[in-house]
Amino acid sequence: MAKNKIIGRPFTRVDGRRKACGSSVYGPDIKMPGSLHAKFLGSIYPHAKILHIDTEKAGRLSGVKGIITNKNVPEVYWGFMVKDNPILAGDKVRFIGEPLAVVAATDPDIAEEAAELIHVEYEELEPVFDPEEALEPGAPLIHEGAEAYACTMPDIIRYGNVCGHTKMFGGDLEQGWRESDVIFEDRFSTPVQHHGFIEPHAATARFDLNGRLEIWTPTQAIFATRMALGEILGLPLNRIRVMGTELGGGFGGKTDITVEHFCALLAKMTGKPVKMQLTRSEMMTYTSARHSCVIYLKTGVKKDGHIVACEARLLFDTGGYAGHGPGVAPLGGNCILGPYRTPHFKIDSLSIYTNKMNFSFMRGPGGIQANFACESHIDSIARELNFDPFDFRMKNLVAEGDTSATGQRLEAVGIKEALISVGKMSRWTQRKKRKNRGWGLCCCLYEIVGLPSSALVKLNEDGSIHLVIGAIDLGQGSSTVLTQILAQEMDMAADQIAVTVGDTDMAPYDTGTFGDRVTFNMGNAVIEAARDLKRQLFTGAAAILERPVENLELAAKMILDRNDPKKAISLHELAMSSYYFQGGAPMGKSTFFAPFPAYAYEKVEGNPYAATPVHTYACQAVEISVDKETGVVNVETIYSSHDVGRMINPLGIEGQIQGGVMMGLGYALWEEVVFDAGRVINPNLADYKMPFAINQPEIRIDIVETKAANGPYGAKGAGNPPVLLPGAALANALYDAVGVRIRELPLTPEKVLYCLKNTGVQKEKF
Amino acid sequence: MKDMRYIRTASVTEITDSLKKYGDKAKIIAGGQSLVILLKQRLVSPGGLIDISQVNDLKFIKKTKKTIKIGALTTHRDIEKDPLIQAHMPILVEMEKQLASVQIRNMGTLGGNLCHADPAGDLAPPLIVMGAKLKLISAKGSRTVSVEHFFRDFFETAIQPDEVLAEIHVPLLPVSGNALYIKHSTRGVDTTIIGVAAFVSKDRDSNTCKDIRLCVGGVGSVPIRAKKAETAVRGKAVSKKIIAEAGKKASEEIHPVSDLQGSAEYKKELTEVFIKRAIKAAWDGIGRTNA
Amino acid sequence: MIIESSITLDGPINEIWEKLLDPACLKDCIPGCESVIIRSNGEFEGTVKVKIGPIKMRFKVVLTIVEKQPPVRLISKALGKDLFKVGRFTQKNQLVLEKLDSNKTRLSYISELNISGKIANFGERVLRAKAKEMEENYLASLSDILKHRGRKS
Amino acid sequence: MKKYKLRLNINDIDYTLKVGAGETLLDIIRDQLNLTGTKKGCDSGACGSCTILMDGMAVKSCLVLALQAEGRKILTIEGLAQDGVLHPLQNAFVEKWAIQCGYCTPGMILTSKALLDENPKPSEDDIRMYLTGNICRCTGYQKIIDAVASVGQLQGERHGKK
Repeated sequence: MAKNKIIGRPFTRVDGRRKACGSSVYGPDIKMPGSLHAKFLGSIYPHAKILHIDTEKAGRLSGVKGIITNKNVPEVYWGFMVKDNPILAGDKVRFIGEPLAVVAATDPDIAEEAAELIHVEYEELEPVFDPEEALEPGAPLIHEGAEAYACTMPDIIRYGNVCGHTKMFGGDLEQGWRESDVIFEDRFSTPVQHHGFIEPHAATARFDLNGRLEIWTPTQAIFATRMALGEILGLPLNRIRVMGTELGGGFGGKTDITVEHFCALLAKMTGKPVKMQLTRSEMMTYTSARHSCVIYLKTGVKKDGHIVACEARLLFDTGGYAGHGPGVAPLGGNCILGPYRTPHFKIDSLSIYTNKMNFSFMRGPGGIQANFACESHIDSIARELNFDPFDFRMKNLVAEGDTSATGQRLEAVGIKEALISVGKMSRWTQRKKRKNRGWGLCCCLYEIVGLPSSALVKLNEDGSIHLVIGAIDLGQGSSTVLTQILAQEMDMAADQIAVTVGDTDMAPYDTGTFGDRVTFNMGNAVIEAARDLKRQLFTGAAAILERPVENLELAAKMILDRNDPKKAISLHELAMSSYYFQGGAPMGKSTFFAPFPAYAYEKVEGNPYAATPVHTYACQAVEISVDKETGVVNVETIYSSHDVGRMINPLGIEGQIQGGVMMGLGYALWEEVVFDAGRVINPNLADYKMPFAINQPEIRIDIVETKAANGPYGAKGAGNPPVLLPGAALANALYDAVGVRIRELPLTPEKVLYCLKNTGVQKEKF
Repeated sequence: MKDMRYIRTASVTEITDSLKKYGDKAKIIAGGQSLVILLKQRLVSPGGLIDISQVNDLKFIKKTKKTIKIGALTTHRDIEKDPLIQAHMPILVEMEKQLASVQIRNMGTLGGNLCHADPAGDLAPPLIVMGAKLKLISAKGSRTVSVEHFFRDFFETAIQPDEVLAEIHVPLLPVSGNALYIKHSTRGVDTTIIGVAAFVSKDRDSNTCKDIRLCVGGVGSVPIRAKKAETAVRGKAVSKKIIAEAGKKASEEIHPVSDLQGSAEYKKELTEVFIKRAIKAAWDGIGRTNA
Repeated sequence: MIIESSITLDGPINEIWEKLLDPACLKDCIPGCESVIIRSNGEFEGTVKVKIGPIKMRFKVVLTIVEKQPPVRLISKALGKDLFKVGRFTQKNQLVLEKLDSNKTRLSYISELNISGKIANFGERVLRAKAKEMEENYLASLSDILKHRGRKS
Repeated sequence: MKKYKLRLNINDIDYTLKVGAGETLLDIIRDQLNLTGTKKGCDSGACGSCTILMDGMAVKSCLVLALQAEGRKILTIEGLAQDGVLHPLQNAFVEKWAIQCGYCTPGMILTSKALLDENPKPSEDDIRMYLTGNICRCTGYQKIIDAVASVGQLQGERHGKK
């Protein structure tokens, strides 16, 4: 293996120059001559039967070329996990803003005007907005014929308004209660958060002359998009080409189709290219938001500070359709115990229908909600038993060989080093307790998604190397990291490698860019594809150099005999001979599918994410000051330590941590999509408060490298954990500063002031 | 976008003539920072737009013996960076620094801000406590209105369809006086939840408060003068107790509405806190700031 | 958006009840109301002009009586569509009358207002304040009419 | 739709266009002139990804009526690099990973240029205050501040040397 010159080194981004010059082409930038523009009409009621949709008047408006409603689209139900989503609302609408009809016209204004001319007759039904009410017997049933829905994954438990119920247990809970000296109970709740990517959803679709669908869209999963479109349009996959454009921020909100199927259907109907772009308020009412959650925790501990038992119940509000709900619930359940040894536990995590919009994956899905509850709960227990929060956590941390909530063996566990490093960075033991200032601590355990990724490494005729993959770089820098890995394997400079991303016609299959999975899975795929290519080159070179294959080595674009370096052939010459004499065009290819680790099958039900290739860990300390007159929380400094397995590119890792911490900070202090009777009342970036540059505190970062055995050069994933931590870290710091325990995010000044005035009593709902 | 006429004007008389000609079928556009959003979202669809942004005679900052006269088309950034304003009215400079963003301040004009009349606007309270007046011009002539009485209701002012806001006259602060503006918003530079402007002047010999004017933005359909709070301080020796009394009075005389920004009780709390802070900071700052 | 309030009105309970359902009185009391007629099926139909700064709206409102127990309880539902397509609202009202004495009646009022369309994006804080202001004006003009009934007729 | 004549200069090229009264500068830059480097993120003056320079001033082009740019000199991101050579800010953003998804980058770089033209050696707080109108959801801002500050130092030295 060549001397490591590339892994762990800061490399400039392969896509940096074009993005800095504004020449990258994003979804909204796609322009097609003669293209129509589509706008949709959303429901005005949260829960209602549709008696009649009259598009006659709209159809007559000049410039309108096509209108689709449930009547003239395929009777197909689709969905990421539960196929409960009609293409357009048919018998019933289930949230305000749910698309009923889509109009394609020569320009967006005409399409919008036409959409307003569509007359819809509703028969209002009783809505339900609170997930806990939706569980009550007799609550309005949002999906009547739910049993008939098909599922894309086995073992998804569904009943009534529940579209995903994950059950896990360990040890014997009753025995746990008996062994506990003290038992604590808490209830936590977290808000709906908007993804906040600056690029709006925008897709352009057209059918070419022999009836093949081409679609340009900023999607995180080109093959999942192609699969969904195939189902909806009834087309074989080879008749669909999905081209992932440059992506302006995804964070999990662009894994599903949102407008792609409307464009495709209208393009088919009108025979013209159709572009559909959502406005900011449409995005914030129809799609791209995180599940809100209510969490009940009951934990038994011994006086000496050891956790004995925990019973957790997580209720995720997944809105009108299952969407990613049945995936978010298990991810939350998997980490509700945090990185703490808990001999006896029982976890129920539910994804519940309500009459709100279709919530989707968002960075750290399930984990950010669970971690706020778990770490606030643990912190208040530590203080009740008057332990220092640092020591209480250290006493209960998991280590290599312990098992996760699903009974999977934990490996490459870096949480202890992370906690120690945060303690050192923040000088936790010497921290001074000053007036109205406080310190908060928070740890987390999370997982990455496995599933297959494949890579294709081509040697061109001149010996240059070309990596072709389906994994979109949504900004996290995967194209750069994968180029570095390939450069290391081929012992080349990274800038001599070209990488092409995101075209289903050219790239081999890839599951998609979400769940911190690209560096891990695609990284391994790139390594194996490179080695496959090298095997082909060595056999070719062995024939030419007449040397045994085992002696050959690739260095500085030359294949040479280890024992007799003068005997060598350049990649260039080898390529020429392979292409034009014999051997054929060398292509390294591989599909990496992380083996599904063993877990306690008998103790886990309804959990599609029961095992993960490897767990990731992180820890954070934060110092804050509180203005006791206004309740405003000011974040002074954040100390964050992350076990990323191995750092491939330090600048990329820092970027993920800083970006994740700021998104977590917004979630902790300001961000909430507010509903009033099912209607989003702050669907714009003035009333929905995302952090500005002036709100960024000093963030000190440390990296723990535990070198995961199955990771590419030991790398794990780094995108999700940073988001999980600030919520609880700030809530714990707030308690430390002014003795106020708030169990509901965001920690708005009004809540802080109310609790200060009423000595820590938390008003139910503000 | 609905069909609209576009009338470019280059002088004040051209403005007033166009206003007379089109009446309320056309709307004035200066910086456009509030109006363009309403146009795009089709909340407003006027027959025509009268663009006054190129009328250079309304872009000036002049100092006379007793007042500073500001042309209505002066932008927020002009105010922020103008030496005259920095020397004589630091309250306006500090207020501008926290207003929207640099880009919006580059285009947004003072006249546009006042005519948009957002009750949580940052410009009105400082002008009100400094007793500023506005000069309105129409084809028939011109009149002056005090800024305080210029605001009638949510986004509604006393301006008539045929009038344009031309000048803002701000009296210079007395040597023994001081004024400042502080605001509370979620992210620091953000939509204002509560904005409090305070002007205080000291009676040198008796070391008591000669005059005081307080104005609260964001707690009503217009910026509100906290008159009861003023009477609690005027003529008295400014002490911690007096200031606390004024804070309490101010929070009692306002009737805010609960909304996304906060509940009515919270806004009352904030008003009390910010009135106290504003009076104290203004009082302590007397004699220190202005030249 | 829930708006609740109550007010004491001069006049006997039966007369107040009549006033609540009298189109002419509705027209005078609802701010910006231009016309109110009773349709054949007992529904009330009217047009109401609402102005928020530069934004003008003219709502065609259909008010249906859901339940009535004269003279104590009235539940109604209103649906308003704006002719300029700027906004739309649905409103569920519950009015309860309580006899204080032969000449004084207490009216308590709970209304669940839901505004949608482009105006809803304009700014939630403005809509709440404007709705509250219109509701206060309605009650104020209703009590004025009743107070001056003797003199004005 | 009633159209009006509009003469303006964008990236040192003069244009004469036909524009409706209600069209914004952002729409004509993107749709008529196909300069898609200037981005539309919220279309309501909140995100700043549509920021361009008009006569050297940073403005949000989604809030500027096209006709109000009559006779003005506009700089968009496409006009910053001079015949293949990147502007120091562009280089700094690339070198220091101040770019992730890149959608806010054009607006961020142009606003930073306006800042450095006004205040060649800004402090970290000056940079944060100046960039408050530009929202970035990916980077958490730190590397953007570092990139702008590093160009500030560079210019500082060059000013110093002159």
